[in-house]
Amino acid sequence: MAFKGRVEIDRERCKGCLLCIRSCPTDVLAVAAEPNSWGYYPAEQIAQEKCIACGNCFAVCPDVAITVFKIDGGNNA
Amino acid sequence: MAFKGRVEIDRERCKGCLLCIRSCPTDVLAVAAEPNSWGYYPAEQIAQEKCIACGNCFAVCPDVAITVFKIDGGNNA
Amino acid sequence: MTEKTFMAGFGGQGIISMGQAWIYAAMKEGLEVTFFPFYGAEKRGGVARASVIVSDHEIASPLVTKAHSVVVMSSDSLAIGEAVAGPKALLLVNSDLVKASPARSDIRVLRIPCNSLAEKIGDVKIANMVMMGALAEATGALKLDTIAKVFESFFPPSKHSFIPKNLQAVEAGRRAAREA
Amino acid sequence: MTEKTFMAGFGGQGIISMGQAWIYAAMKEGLEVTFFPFYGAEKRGGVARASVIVSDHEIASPLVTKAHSVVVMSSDSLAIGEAVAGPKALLLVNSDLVKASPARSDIRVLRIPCNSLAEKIGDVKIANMVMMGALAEATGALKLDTIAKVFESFFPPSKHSFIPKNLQAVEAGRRAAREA
Amino acid sequence: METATYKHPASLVPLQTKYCPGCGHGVIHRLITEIIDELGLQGSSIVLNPVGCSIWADLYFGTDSVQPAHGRTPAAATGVKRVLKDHLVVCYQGDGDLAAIGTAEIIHAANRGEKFTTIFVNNAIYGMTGGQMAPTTLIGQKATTAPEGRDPGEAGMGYPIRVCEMLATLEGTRYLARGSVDSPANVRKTKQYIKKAFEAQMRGEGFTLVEILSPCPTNWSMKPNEAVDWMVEAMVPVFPLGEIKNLLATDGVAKAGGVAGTAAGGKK
Amino acid sequence: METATYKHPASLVPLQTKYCPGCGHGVIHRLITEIIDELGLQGSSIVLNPVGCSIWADLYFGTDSVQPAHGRTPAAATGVKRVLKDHLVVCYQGDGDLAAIGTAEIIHAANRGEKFTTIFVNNAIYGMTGGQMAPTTLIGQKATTAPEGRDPGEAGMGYPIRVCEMLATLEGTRYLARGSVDSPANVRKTKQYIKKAFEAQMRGEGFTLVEILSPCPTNWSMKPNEAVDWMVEAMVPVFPLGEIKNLLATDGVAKAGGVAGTAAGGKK
Amino acid sequence: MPEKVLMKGNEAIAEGALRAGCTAYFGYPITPQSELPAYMAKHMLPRHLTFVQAESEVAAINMVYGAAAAGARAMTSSSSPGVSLKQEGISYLCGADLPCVIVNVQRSGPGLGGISPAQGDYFQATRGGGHGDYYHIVLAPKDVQECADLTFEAFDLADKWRMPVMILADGLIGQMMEGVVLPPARDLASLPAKPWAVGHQGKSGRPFNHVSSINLVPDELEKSVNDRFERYKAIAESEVRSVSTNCDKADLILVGYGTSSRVAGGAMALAKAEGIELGLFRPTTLWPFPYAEIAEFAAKGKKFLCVEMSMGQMVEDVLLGVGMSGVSGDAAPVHFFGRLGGNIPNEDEVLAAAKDVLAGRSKPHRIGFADRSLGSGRNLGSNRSRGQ
Amino acid sequence: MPEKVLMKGNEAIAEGALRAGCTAYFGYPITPQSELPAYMAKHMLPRHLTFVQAESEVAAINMVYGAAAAGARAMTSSSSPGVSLKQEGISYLCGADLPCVIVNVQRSGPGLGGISPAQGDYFQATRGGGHGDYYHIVLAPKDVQECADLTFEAFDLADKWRMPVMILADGLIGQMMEGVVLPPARDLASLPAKPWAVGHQGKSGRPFNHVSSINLVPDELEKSVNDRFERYKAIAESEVRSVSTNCDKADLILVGYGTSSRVAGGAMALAKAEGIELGLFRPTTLWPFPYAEIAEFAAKGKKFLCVEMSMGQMVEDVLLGVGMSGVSGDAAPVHFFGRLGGNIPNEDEVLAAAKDVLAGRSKPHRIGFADRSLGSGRNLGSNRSRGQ
Ligand SMILES: Cc1ncc(C[n+]2csc(CCOP(=O)(O)OP(=O)(O)O)c2C)c(N)n1
Ligand SMILES: Cc1ncc(C[n+]2csc(CCOP(=O)(O)OP(=O)(O)O)c2C)c(N)n1
Ligand code: SF4
Ligand code: SF4
Ligand code: SF4
Ligand code: SF4
Ligand code: SF4
Ligand code: SF4
Ligand SMILES: [Mg+2]
Ligand SMILES: [Mg+2]
Repeated sequence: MAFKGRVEIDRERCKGCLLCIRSCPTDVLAVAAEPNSWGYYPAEQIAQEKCIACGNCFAVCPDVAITVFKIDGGNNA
Repeated sequence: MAFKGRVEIDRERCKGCLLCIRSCPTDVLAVAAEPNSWGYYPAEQIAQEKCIACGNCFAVCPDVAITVFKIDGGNNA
Repeated sequence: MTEKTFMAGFGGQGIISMGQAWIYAAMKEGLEVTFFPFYGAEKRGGVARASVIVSDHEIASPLVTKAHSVVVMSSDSLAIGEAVAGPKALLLVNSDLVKASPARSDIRVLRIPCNSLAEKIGDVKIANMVMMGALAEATGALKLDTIAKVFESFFPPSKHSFIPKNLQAVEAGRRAAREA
Repeated sequence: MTEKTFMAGFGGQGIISMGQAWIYAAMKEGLEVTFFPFYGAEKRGGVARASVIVSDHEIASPLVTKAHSVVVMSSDSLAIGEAVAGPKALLLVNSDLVKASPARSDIRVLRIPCNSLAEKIGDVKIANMVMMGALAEATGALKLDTIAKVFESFFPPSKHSFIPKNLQAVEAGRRAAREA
Repeated sequence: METATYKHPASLVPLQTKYCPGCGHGVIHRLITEIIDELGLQGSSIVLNPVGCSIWADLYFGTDSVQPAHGRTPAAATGVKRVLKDHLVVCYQGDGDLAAIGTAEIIHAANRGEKFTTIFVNNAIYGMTGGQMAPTTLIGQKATTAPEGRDPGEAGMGYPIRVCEMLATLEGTRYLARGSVDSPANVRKTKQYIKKAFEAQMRGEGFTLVEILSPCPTNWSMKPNEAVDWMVEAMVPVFPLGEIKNLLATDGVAKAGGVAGTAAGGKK
Repeated sequence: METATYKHPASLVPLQTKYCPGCGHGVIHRLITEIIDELGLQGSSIVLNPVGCSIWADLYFGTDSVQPAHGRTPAAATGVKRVLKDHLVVCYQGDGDLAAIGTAEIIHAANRGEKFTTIFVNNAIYGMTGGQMAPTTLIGQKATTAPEGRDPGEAGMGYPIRVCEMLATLEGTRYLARGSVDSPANVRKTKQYIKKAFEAQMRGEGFTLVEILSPCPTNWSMKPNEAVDWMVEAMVPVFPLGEIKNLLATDGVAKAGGVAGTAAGGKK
Repeated sequence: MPEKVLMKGNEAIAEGALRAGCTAYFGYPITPQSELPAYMAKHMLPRHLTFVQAESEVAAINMVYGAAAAGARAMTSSSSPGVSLKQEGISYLCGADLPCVIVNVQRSGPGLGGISPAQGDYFQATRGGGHGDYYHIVLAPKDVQECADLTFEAFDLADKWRMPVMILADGLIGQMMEGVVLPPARDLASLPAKPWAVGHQGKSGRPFNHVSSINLVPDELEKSVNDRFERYKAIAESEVRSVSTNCDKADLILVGYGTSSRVAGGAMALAKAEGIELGLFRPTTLWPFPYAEIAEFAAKGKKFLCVEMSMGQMVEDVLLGVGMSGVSGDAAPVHFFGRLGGNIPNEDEVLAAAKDVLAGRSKPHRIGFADRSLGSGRNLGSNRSRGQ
Repeated sequence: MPEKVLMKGNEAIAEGALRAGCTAYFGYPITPQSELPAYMAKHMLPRHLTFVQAESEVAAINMVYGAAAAGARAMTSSSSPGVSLKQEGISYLCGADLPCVIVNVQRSGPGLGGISPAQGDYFQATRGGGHGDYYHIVLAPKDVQECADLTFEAFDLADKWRMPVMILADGLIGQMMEGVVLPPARDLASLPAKPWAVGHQGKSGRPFNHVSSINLVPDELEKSVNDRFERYKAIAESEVRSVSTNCDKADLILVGYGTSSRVAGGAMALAKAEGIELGLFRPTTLWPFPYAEIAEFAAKGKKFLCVEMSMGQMVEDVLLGVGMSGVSGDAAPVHFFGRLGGNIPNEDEVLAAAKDVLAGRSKPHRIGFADRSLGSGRNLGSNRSRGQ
């Protein structure tokens, strides 16, 4: 059951642990090039369009820095 | 393996719990009529000759008030 | 009036309940009371002892050191009882169990055959109540005139059937003290 | 001579090892030393701070409150460093990370590009040693003339291969301070 | 149209936590608060946060909270729950807190069948105090107080304690499960364990505990991703995941699988 | 000619004990001292006697002794044994001492595999303090602090803890057995358990413990013979006798029988 | 007047607590206070109140912490070694400003010591045996009546000041029976609200409550301790209690609390019979200690004889009180008489010690110099048994 | 002269212990002393000495009890809340006359409080936070050198007097690094024999040894405590230590121990620079406390300003010392300046407080009346982190 989805990442909340990146099945995420104001290099979306709203990234994020949106009508079975 | 035996009971050490009496297979022991100086009614031998030196009385005596003797040559199979 | 009593006997002889009944009756007679049982670590055996004071005014130290009266229920406790007796104290001994005579000569000794009196009534366990009767009589500290009513609130209902025998015991003790 | 230094920076910037190296070198130069790192409960992040004193006589309070010299390694620690700076203090800032200017005007400021100098030598982690060199030069508190030998006993043998770079860093710092 | 399907729980205070990057406490906080939200219990939940890195938890849980002495969380939770019988009481503990100094307290709370839920965060180390050996530290794992690694031999440092299996021997325990936050799948399973436990608590069943394997990258001296890998490779074999004991009314058949295997643990 | 085949052990001081008539402590003292005699260890044995009725034990054991704080006997024994590695160290504990206040200490000594032997006297009650509920008190058994009997239900008094079964889940334990002094046969079996444990200790194997069901006629408000009967009828079914765990080098096959059964104890 | 009932001190403490509205008791058995938990078990369980026999004293005090945090009138009781184990918990309760009642029925120490009455825990009770800067109210009942009354009041004081209140008794007070008129039971609904307690947040809509003693920001922690000490000052001003008897007439004032004050009272009566006037000063609150009262006596040049069942602990507070008087220590000398180990001083010994002071035969007490007049009188409290 | 090495206070304590022949260490982690067990683990395990991370502080102190009973030089260390948990064990050690060394690297309380340096456990350390009448030696190092030296000596003192010796440090002393010259290591074979210890009875043929603190016979227990207090008296006479600096010249003497004495020393130097003479009195032994020295100063009419990282604890001992002087408290007033909660007083604040005293601007310290001059200076020890 995969949907079309989108994630938002709170750059300032993110501590750059990168656990979301490894857990994304569709390689939506990667580490950003610029640090946030804490000095951490946060995760960012590099392939937003591939997101299937599976919530894996959200599940493992220790800092609840990610919000996952399901795009309605975006079901692609 | 029963032997001929004999028990000695230290009247003053005995606290009259009577546990030895119930554990003697040959009813050698009974409670004495006179209390010891602590006020306890100690166990005493009423049928010394029936003793088979099994050590049951000794085994259960909480006050180690009993000594069991095996009488040599007293084996009676 | 202040009556300081020291009670001693073999554990299990009802020293504690004697002391409690004594002060309970005293309280019902409007007196101030205090009762301190020396508590030990051994569960059975050993000497049971209690400091017991009844008074018509506030009681200072609850500890009896120079007793006005001493109750000795067993042979074991004679020495300890004598040591606590004050000058001219009254020493009540359970003559059934205490055969030896006190060493002190400056005190008055009353010998009460508590056990045999109690057995006569039908229960050796109420020897302590015999002694209590004797103590009241000999010291005059308690009147015990309402003791029947007092026992009704002292004993839990489940034990009320024993009250008559206890009353008999108290009475026997009083008589024995009068006659001794 | 007593040089009271306050060191501050972002956790992980080597504030602690800078302080330790500083007092170790001072001790080897025959000075009395004391070093107190403020310890917190957070494991990562937060500002790392230390009170560091070297002196040619016994040191009383190990706490630096009116610092002679202040080392500020990150922008976070500028305010805290300024607050501790004594009158006419010397403020050494890591100009690569601290872009803001100090608010106080009564103190002398030396801007040392620790990170870029360290990176030039090949390891940004030795930015702290650059700063230490600058501190020695600017305060004159330490001679650092035997620093090569000192590093040999300061670093465990497993880290001896890093000594040359550390020496270069110290030297770069001294030069930067002279030139600043 | 978009819907936020995975979002910050209402019962979790929107603060940057003081935990290190990659620390498991954060995920676990989220799971707890999500369930509190789902059960509608925010206004009648009390979290007891221990002495350990999760000493900060009361900053993050949007509920009433009580912070007791190190290891005594189950005792304090007993006091709280006995007074507030209709509240959700969550006792949050680390492995030092629960399995070392607080051993007596957890065992007796469990044996009494206290009706609160313990969330036991097993990161095989003392996080807050900087990496000392915990009762759950693995054999050979290094710690500041086991510089050459935990050695049950000559040094007599003992073996990793399997808390769920030990508590399973107590009749007061109704639900004991072990989850992990290493992967999305295990995070989701762990959430189900916690939810079962909370629901059982609100039904008034006996003692419930969910142990959660959780990374401490800082004191394991690993990067977060290495830490997660190490959990899977090294910790899970010693601390098998699953429901160790389930005697819940709604769950039908009792499971006590994990225990027999562990009894012979001495041979592993 | 006569020979005294059963006589007062040399290591037992010939004193009238302060224990009540029919108290199990006396038999257990005798067993321990007999084995010390048999192993020739009187001059190199140290008994740690707990706070409990056996506080008197140091009067009776003809060996050096150490008397620690209530429940901390295993901790103190750890200190003693780590210093005197070649000595026989016997840690004597009651059920209040071991299974209540000293829970953490026994579990961790066991888990560390401390090389002393614990003699655990389970009389299902606090003897010395006058009959309060112990962790091993049976359901329904009366105690001054459970005047209507132990009630694991509303009163939340918990269940009798099976110490051996709980300790069996710890890898540091090598030998755990449960005996009883109700009958001559069980007294003899118990002696064998203790002897195995002492021998294992002297060989330097890990943690050994012998639990012994023991009557407390005084606080059970029974005559000694009634007390012994009650032990057999009421206690043994809850605390099954036998070797609960035996991983000793000399005993070949490991037994861990008791444990699996207990894990599902919740249903009993 | 309500009827007098006969009770042990331990039972009167328990009943006083129940009538004050104690709904949560947590304890661990220990002589000589075991009647207290037994009484609680008997009377709380049928009423569906919380009675828990904890696994240890440490657990018990932390259960109290939880129950108090949840707003219950909570209590624990123990005796000396058990109270030592509660020290961390007491420090936490004080640090988190939680009200509760803690009973110590003292026995003789140090270590396992004995089980007979003693007063060796005065320092621990009044100086905080736990870590950090804190105090809490300490009440010392002298008889069974006060066991009931002071315990009853203790719950109110605890709630009023948000702190633990300790009842410091001893084995004699606990085991003794006397007549007592019990206070009427509190209506639970009438008890003060506790807006700081946890629970029912949703219903009330208040912000979340966090019961905690941690504060890692030094300025904030310092402020919270300073604020607490402001409260201590208010307590010292309003709650200090003591009883003086005959102190005006006498040159020498006996000072004692609890059992010792009873014995001292007996000695005072004996003295009177001999024509000697002695005073008796009894602090009822050991914290706050009635320093000002002592200072006033000292200013009048009174002599003091402290009577304790210890090697001399309260005597330090008397010395500190004298130090506040403006007169030198020599002008108001403080003497000490102590028995311990389970020995209870008796009236005669105390009278003898008082006569020694009056006759100039004894030296004042010197802290740290151990110049003590310790009796070696007859032992009545002995538990020696036959055969040993 | 042996080489100076750079060490943390915690490490110096550990190394001092090892050199003194400590062969058994038992501890439980707690900030700010965790380097101490880590150092012990690192150096004891390879040498096959006994290092055990105990399951708790309670277990640790009881392991010490066992190891000390078996004759080892044994040690434990902790910080404030952990030391509270050891109180029962310490009372037992004192009651059983067992030597050992106990380290308290104090942090701020009460309760969980903070982890920053404090001196709030003075009462606990010097008055026996545990139950019953007992004392033990308390040594207060002021620098890393003394951490090593006093710990080294502590083991000798413990064995000599058969009692625990406490090292009372604080988070600053423990975490601070300074140069230190380490004492030469003791030869284990040279340590004093312990004929009272358990073990090897068979070989020696001596009677059985029973290490115990119980005595249920009051007369006997009383005697044993009295005998122990005779020993205390001898200790008070022979082991009391303090350092006075410039006290003759000055009217006002700063009194402080450990960290506070360092800060006071700094203030003294600042004062001198301004032409003001201040004295500094530093007790090195907190028990026995140098009362006689204080009394002597008081007799000369000196004023005192106690500096502590607490709400005022040692100040009570200074007051007691003044009370022994024969002059009234007004003639030798005792003032107090304290910071706490992890705040460390600084030289300037102390100097300012001293000037206030000299100028008559501040009132003397009143026990129980909380008339304290508490600064509210800048906070340097804060652990506030960004974002919160
Ligand atoms: C009585 C007491 N002892 C020790 C400590 C120090 N301490 C704080 S947290 C902690 C253990 C932390 O480990 P854990 O419980 O595993 O939690 P984590 O930090 O790993 O989440 C310790 C020992 C304390 N605060 N109080
Ligand atoms: C710290 C502490 N708490 C409580 C006690 C009181 N106490 C003495 S013995 C005992 C328990 C006795 O029970 P158990 O261990 O089962 O031994 P038993 O007497 O039954 O043999 C208790 C609670 C104590 N001495 N010290
Ligand atoms: S929701 Fe799933 S697909 Fe989308 S970014 Fe997260 S992990 Fe990747
Ligand atoms: S898991 Fe969360 S904190 Fe970690 S990198 Fe991804 S968004 Fe950032
Ligand atoms: S030895 Fe056996 S037969 Fe003889 S008396 Fe004893 S029990 Fe009876
Ligand atoms: S078993 Fe021992 S104590 Fe009991 S009656 Fe027999 S001889 Fe006496
Ligand atoms: S130290 Fe470990 S447990 Fe603590 S916050 Fe950091 S990663 Fe988490
Ligand atoms: S009370 Fe029980 S355990 Fe104690 S001596 Fe008596 S029978 Fe034995
Ligand atoms: Mg952990
Ligand atoms: Mg028992």
